[in-house]
Formats: sequence, C-alpha cells, structure tokens
Amino acid sequence: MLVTVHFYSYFRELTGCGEINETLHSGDTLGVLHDQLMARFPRLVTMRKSTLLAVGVEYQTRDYVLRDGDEVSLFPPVQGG
Amino acid sequence: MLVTVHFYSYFRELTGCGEINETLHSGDTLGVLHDQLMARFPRLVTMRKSTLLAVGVEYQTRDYVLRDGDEVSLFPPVQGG
Amino acid sequence: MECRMKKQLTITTETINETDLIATRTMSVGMGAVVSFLGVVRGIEEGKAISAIDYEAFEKMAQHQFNLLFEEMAKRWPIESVRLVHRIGVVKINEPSLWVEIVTPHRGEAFAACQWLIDEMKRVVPIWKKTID
Amino acid sequence: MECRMKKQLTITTETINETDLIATRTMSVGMGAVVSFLGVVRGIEEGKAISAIDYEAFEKMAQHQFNLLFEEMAKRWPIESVRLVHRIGVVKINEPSLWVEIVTPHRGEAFAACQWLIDEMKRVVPIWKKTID
Repeated sequence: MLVTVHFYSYFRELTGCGEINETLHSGDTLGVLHDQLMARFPRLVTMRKSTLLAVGVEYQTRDYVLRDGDEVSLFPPVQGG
Repeated sequence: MLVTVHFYSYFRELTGCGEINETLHSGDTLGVLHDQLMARFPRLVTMRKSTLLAVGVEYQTRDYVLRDGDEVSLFPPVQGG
Repeated sequence: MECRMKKQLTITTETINETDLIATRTMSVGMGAVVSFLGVVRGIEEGKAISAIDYEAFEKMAQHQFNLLFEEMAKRWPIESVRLVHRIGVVKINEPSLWVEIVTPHRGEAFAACQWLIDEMKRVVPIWKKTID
Repeated sequence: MECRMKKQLTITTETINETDLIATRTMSVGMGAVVSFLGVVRGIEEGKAISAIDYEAFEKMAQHQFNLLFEEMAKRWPIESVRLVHRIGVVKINEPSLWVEIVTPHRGEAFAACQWLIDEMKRVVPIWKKTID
C-alpha cells in the first residue's frame, strides 16, 4: 500500500523534501513507517524522540495501523505564539 | 488634641456623616478613637471586625498612636474593579 | 528594572476608551507580551438585575495605594509598563469600570502581575461599589 | 454553555489589528471580564538580535487542533467568547504574532482559560518559528 508523507519545519530541512510517497505492507504501523523513513533519511534519527506523528489532522502514536492512501505528517515540537 | 475623622461608603450611611472632628487625649491610639466612635455611633459596632483604619493615606492598626491634626479614615472592606 | 517601569494610573469619571489606550501603548524591542484586563459592569449582582454601579473612591489614598502596588510589582516582575484606569461615579451595565495592561518580556510574568494587581487592588485600594437598581 | 460559546479563529498572513478586533467584540449583559493577550516578536531570541520570525503552519491540522482546544475550553469554563488570531509568514520584530481574547462572567475563569489556551497551543498546534537574522 501507498501512503503520502509530509515533512514540516526543520524536518523538511533535514530530509530535503516536503512530501514523498512511501510503500508499506498492509498492516504496517506508523512506527514501521517512521523506522523506514529514518533508514532512508538518517538525519531524522537525531530527532527520533522529539518527532510528532499525525495522520490527517490527528496526532497518532507509533502503534497506529496505517491504511492505503493515508496522509502522514512528521514534524518537530510545535512552537506557535 | 483634635483629629478629623472621615467616613466612607457604607460607613457614611451608618453614621449619617462624612466627616467629624473628635477630641482625644494626648497619646490616645487609633483603637481608643475607634471605641469612642462606636460609642457615639452604635451602628458602627456591627462592622467592628470589618473596619479598615487609615491615617492620611496609609493603613494603620489599632495600636497606632495618634497626633494632633491627624486625618483619620474609617471604611468597610474595599471592592474596586 | 524597577526605576524604569512605566506607571500610568487614571481614576476618572470618563468612559474608558480602549482604542485610545491601545493607540498610546509603547513597547520596546525586548518586550514580547501584553496582557490586558477589562472589567465590565454586569447586569446582575447577587442574583438581582441592576442598571448601574456607583463607584466611590477615597481618591488620594487610592492613588497612594495603587502606587505602592506598582512599586511592589516592579520588584517582583520584569515589567516595562503597567497602566490602569479605574472609573468612578455611575457606570452603567455593559460599560467597563476597570482596564489594566501589563507589558513584559514573556507572558508568564504578565499574567501573574496582572492577576496579582487586581487581587491586591480589591484588598487595599479604597474604592467601593453601590449597585443602582 | 458549551454549544453557545462563540469561537473565532483566524490564521492569517495579514497584520493583526487590535482596534478592529476590539470594535467587533460582542458581550452580553451577564459578562464581566475580558482578558486579552498579545504576543509580540521580540528583537532578541536566545541572546541574539533578530529582525523577524517566519511562522510556518500545517494549517488544516492547526485549525482542527485549535478547535479541539476550544471545545475543551467550553467544557471547563463558562466562556461566552474566545477569539484567536495567529499570524503566519514573516512577522517583523515589535509586531504581534498572536492575539487571544476570552470573555467570561468573572475574571478568574478568563485568566485561567486564556493561559491554558496559550500553553496548550504551544503543545499541540502545528505552527513553527524560524528566526530571521
């Protein structure tokens, strides 16, 4: 299955891209995707513990099971205001 | 000696006057004056525990020793805002 | 910090004009937070409909007590500016009776100082309310 | 109370105009307190002089997360109105990036709700800052 991954803020600088498509196996979790992304973009590893994960407009945890077509977002801690 | 006493807010209604002169003995305290005023205006007695006392623009306690010409104020709890 | 704090106190029978107050605000480059409070006369006091509140002040003492509070604030928080307007006389419902503004570097101290000032004002500043039916 | 709370959220590249925001405030007769917060870009970040901050938002999620916070506020406090404007894009020093206003019956709940909203915003709303030298 295919998901779209968006990188925001500092993560876009770390990966050098704002959006990519990623192929996963059916039943893969957000954690599997995150590991796969860290393998592809090693600079994400340093931010591993400070990574926020969202599917659509909701925060999700690493055990969230992804579905084909999901819009995933990865970003560093937020800092509005 | 002579002091001037001002009553504010509800205390002006209780005493029926805004300002009076009161004669005291040298060395008398604010507490002596307060007692003397409660004797003259018995309706002040019900507010005894909630009476705020000031000399000039400063709060003072009952043991404050008054001086001739002092401007004393008596009033209920404040409630600005 | 203390001696540089801007203090502006107005006890007035005039309407409080927020727009004018905002237009006259000054803020230096290190300041990041402005907390404002507007206290408005409610139409109900202690369960009963009212039409206005008549505020009475012992004005000279009120000014002195406000200034003591401002001095204490300058010691406690890094405040660049505190401005306070308290209306006296008859204030109709839905009209503001109090406006307070605090300017500080960060928001925590602005919120803390603003709440402290209002709490202390209600404890020591000789202003009283009388409801008008 | 919850369903009646007025919520107004603006995420915008335009300048925040406090005067216009005040002019459009509505307040019913039971309301007694308005707490406002203005967050302004400081000229120094982490000890270094800057000229502006560039704010980036994941806007659709930011709106959703703000709305979740507003719903939670409506459950916690008797709020008549919450209005929030967050500027995005480049905001120069001394210009406001955030304006929040809470209208409630009494001041305690307005201060509590305003501080809670800003704290939670900084935890969950996807907006990021990048300083510009």
